[in-house]
Amino acid sequence: MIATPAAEFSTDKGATRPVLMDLKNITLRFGGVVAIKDISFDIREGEIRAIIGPNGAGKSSMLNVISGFYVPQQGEIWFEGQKRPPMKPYQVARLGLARTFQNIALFDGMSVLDNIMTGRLNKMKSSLFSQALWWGPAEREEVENRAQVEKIIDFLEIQNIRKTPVGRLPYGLKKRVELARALAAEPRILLLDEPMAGMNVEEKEDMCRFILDVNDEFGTTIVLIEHDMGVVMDLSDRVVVMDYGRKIGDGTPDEVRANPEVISAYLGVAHE
Amino acid sequence: MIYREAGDFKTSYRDDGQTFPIRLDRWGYYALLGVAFLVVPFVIDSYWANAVLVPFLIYAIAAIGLNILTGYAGQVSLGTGGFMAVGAYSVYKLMTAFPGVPIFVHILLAGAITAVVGMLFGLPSLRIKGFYLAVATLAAQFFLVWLFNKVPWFYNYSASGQINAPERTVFGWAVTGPATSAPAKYLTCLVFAVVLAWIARNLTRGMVGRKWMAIRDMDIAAEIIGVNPLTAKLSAFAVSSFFVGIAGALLFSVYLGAAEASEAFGINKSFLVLFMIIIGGLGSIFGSFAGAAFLVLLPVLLKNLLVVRLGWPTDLAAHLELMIVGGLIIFFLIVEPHGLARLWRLTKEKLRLWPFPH
Amino acid sequence: MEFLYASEVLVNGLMAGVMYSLVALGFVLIYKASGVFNYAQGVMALFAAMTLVGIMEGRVPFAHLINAAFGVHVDRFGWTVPAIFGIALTALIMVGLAIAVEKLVLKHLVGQEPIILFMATIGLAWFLEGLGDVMWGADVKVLDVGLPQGISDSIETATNNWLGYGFFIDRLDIWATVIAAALVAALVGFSQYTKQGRAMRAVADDHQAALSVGISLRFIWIMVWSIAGFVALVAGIMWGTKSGVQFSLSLIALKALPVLMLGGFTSIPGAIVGGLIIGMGEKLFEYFIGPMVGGATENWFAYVLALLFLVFRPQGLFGERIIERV
Amino acid sequence: MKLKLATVALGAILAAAPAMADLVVPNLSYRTGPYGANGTQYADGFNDYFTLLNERDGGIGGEKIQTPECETAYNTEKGVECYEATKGSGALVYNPLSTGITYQLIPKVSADKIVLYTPGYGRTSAKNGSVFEWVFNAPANYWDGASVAVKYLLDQSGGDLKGKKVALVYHNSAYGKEPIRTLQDLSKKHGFTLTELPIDPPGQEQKSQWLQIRRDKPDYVLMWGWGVMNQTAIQEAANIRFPMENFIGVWWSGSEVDVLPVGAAAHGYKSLTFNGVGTDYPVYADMKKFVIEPGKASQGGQFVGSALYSRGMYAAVVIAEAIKKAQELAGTPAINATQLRDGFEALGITPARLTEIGLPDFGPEIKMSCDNHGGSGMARIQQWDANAKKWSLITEFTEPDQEVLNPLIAADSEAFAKEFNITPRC
Repeated sequence: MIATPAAEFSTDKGATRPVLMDLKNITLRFGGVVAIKDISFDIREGEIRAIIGPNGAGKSSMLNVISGFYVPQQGEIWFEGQKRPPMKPYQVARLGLARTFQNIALFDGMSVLDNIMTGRLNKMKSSLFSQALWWGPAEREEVENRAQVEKIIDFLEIQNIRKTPVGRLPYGLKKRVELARALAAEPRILLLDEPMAGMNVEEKEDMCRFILDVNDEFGTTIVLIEHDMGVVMDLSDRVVVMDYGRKIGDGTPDEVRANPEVISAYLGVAHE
Repeated sequence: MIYREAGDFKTSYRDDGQTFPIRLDRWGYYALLGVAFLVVPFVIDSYWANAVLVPFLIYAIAAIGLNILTGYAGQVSLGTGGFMAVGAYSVYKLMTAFPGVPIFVHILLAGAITAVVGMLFGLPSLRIKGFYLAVATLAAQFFLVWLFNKVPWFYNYSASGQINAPERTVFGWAVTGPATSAPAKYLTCLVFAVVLAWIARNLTRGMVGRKWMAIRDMDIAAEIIGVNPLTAKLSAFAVSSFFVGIAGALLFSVYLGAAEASEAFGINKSFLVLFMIIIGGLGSIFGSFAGAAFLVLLPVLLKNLLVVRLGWPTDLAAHLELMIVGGLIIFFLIVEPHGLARLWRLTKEKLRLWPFPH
Repeated sequence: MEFLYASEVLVNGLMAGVMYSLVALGFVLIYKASGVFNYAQGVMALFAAMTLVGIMEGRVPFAHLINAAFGVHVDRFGWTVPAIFGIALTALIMVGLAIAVEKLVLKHLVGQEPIILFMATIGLAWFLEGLGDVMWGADVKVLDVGLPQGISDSIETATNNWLGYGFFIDRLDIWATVIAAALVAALVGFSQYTKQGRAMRAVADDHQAALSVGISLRFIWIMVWSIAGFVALVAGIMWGTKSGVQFSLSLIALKALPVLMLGGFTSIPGAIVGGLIIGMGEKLFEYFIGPMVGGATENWFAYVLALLFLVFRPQGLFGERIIERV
Repeated sequence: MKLKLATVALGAILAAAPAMADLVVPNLSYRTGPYGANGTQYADGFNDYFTLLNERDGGIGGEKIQTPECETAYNTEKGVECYEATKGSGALVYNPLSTGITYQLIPKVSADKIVLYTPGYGRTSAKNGSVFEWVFNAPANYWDGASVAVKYLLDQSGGDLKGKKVALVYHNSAYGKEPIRTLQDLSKKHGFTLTELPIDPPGQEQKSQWLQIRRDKPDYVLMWGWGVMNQTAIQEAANIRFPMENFIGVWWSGSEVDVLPVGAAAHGYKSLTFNGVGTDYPVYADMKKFVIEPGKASQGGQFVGSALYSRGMYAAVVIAEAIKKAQELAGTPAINATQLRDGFEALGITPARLTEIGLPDFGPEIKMSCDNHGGSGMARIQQWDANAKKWSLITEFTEPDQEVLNPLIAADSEAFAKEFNITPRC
């Protein structure tokens, strides 16, 4: 499946920019179950890349492979032109990958501010000792990073809940805080696992706006999984379609929409 | 009316991050420190020091230590007694081997040694979680106590295996040994408690603390966003054991003056400190102090009330004391599972709105 | 000959393991059905044994308190109760205790974190310990329900004829094994073939689902705590016969914890097999390695064994495999 | 205002007991915890004897004796708290019945100048009064006990222990480890082999140790146990049919609570003792008349005459005699702790004096001095009769082997003196 130059303005992003991450022949098995079967696709600098597919297609597993939580049995992951060796998830995070989770994974016992600050953990280098004594570097770092986090808080319009414990927030806001935490890491690639699941129309619109703004303003590469076809088609530059662990389509939204295999998969399966 | 934050504006992130953001709290805190350092030492007698204040301060240190591990990093430990024993025996070996070195250095070193041992026993936490880990830490408890009981080197080959703290001085004042005055004991412990509480506060409001809490709240998510579970958990074990080790060193050298591993650092000690943080409040430094105060004072109080005031037989009083303390623990857990610290905060929140609650 | 000694230690270790399993069983029952890690199980055994002795000897409950409060001298009623009635009466009291625990403690802690519930049971342990002492006094009580103790002559003679060395096996241990087996069989039968038993298993599997089909959680809790109380009574009788009914009996809980780690908190077969492995392992270790390192290794060896085991198999012997997901 | 009131009230409840006018002998007892069953009987005996003196003689030299009781639960921290709570009331002497608490209190009493009397327990080398000015442990200490036990074994095996095997089953604590060094020296001297079998407290599990004994078949087993460990050991010994008459416990392993749970199988078990047992002493007539019948006995007097009750009473007897002596020396009945120390150092309890107070042959002769705080160290053997359910004394008081013990005591106390910069005072 080869991407053809298309009329849409967004497509040139996908076609012409350099490849940031290249996934080659990924296969992932759980015992006897094959979750991902020999899938390859690439992610280009600055694009919004969507992965879609019916329930159980292996989308989340794919995201988990990218973020290092699952180690595929076969296949290679190339990042910035280098083959990524097997890594622990936290090492992957250090490379500049940040993500949100399908079932919100915020730290319930901490405030919104602290949650977002955790996103910056790889930016803060002061030693345990200097933190213990709250000496020069530790305090300076804290204040500097706090300033960065405040920018994100302003950007996502969550100033008034800064000091609220996350556990008390409504669902929509939690999703937003999770996005803030991922953004705080200033990631090279931002992975969003169903960022709009369970939201009402207004919240979805807000979230779409944030995603586009992030992409525009910070130039962050975004990979997202989403069920809502309409949203995906509006939002993304290129789309990977998965079904039963296989890739059945890859290209611009228009190409994918025209792909007969995709149509049959989506018509054949009841989707939400 | 007076106690409120309105009008108390913060103009920098530094101010916003401080420990007591409300002015009145800050004043209260300084006043408390002033009384503790400048008034109490002049009025304290040996009963108040030995039966109430010194144990309170030492247990507060241990409770902060355990709270870092359990309350902040979410790793339940029942090995506190064993780690206190490491602190105690380390300080004993150091004191007797290097008599010329100041005792404060020895106590800090004892904490450092305990930190290393704590990290060692923290390693299984990478694989074992929850109650399994809690029970696994009992291995540390029993093994360490056995070791100190069994290897004569640890107690300098004394006939009975008891260790005795020799006299050491700071600026000419004895702080260990039999000649130690009540104010000296109290001040030594107070200095350690205040400094360590301040360090704990710094750690828990900074990035280390956030990593610990992230591991506690959701360890997998924490790892995916970049927390290295190995360093986070082991640093929690190390810092926690450092505190607990210092508490053990103080318990032996300053407070008791003599100790025996199986008796002074048994499993009961582990449970006692765990109770303190539960009653005081998990993940709260104030709670560690409150819990220690509660469990040190309550038995003394009940004993004095039942035996001295009411004249009941001591054994009956002791049994009733068990019932009352046990009952109170359950009562507290039912009324406020998040401990005295939460109760205190709720009170303050009410106070903030008083007298116009709406 | 060395081999025969070792086998003798091994057999005795297995028997000791049965005694540990008896205590561990109570833990597993409660943990499975209510997710509560019941630290008070050991004290429940002590309390049950104290109550049994108190009833059998016709002691006046709270005699000490009454004497102190009213300045009188009461001690005994002056009658004795046969063991069988004593046991039945004590079992009833343990049911009462289960109801009280549910009404006064558990009911108010529904939905709390496991650690909070665990702490509550430690509070309960202290309370029960104090209550037991206030009710029946803290003296060492002799418990005699007619279980034999001491070396079994028939086994000694038989093994002597057969192997040339007479094995030592304590008759109390044999009885403990028989009773434990009967107890487990009864428990299995109960949970497989009765309505209440099935409800109990349903609750253990899935609280929500069980609630939705109309099973009363509170009833199940009372039932499970009653059964655990009965198991505690059996353990209390065994241990009390062995070394008298007194404070230290409550510490047998500490013997059961490594068994639980090894066997998994939710598995009844795990409690049995774990107990056997721990009993056997610690006795063999003390027998062979103990003299080299100065002895008294039994307290920690069980824990270290369980710890090492868990590092390689974090869910225990029979625990359900832990699958991590996000 | 409320807060202030509460603080004052709290302070009042927390504050230590007020000073008392009478002679104060605090009773740091333990009636709860793992050793509560043993501690209760001892404390009762201790209390009752002073009650008897108060009721019958109006105290000692006209001064009433107060015995404020404080529960330690055999726990060192509670022990310290009890000490601090009671010492302000003018306490003369402490008797905590715990080796752990004793070690805790030795430095403290030396600083506070209060007498510590630890009959048959505590720090053995405190016998050297030249170093341990404030501590007394007459009539016998653990090393005396070990030596007397070995002497008895020598006696039993016709004066020769060569090639014999002796096993020591001990409480794995400071207390249990005390006799090891002495027994090792004695084993060299007499040529027997010594096997040490530690048992972790509380000690309900001793199967592997006793299987070891069953395999090794030692000729004698000695025991340094306390609490539940005692009865479990006796039970296990009975289980493997170890001959009870070859099983000898220290005096703390020789009370009714240790043997009664084992029943008939405990018949013949022996233990050391340094005091009489039972109620066949004239003093019990007075005890009945002045203490038990008027209902003044401690805890209802249910343990009168038991081994531990008698030992508690014996401790009270020695203290009372020392107080009397101190009063003579000081010329005033209202003595202080320093005068009591002088009383202890000048104390001599002769058999005649014991008979005079209604306890003929109840304890060994005691003669103390400035450098001897431990008396003669004599002890005897008692044996349990399971049918009659009572102990009977089967030997006379025997002297320990001072030749072996004295160097040990000198070495240990010198080490202590060096560690704490104490110059021997006599």
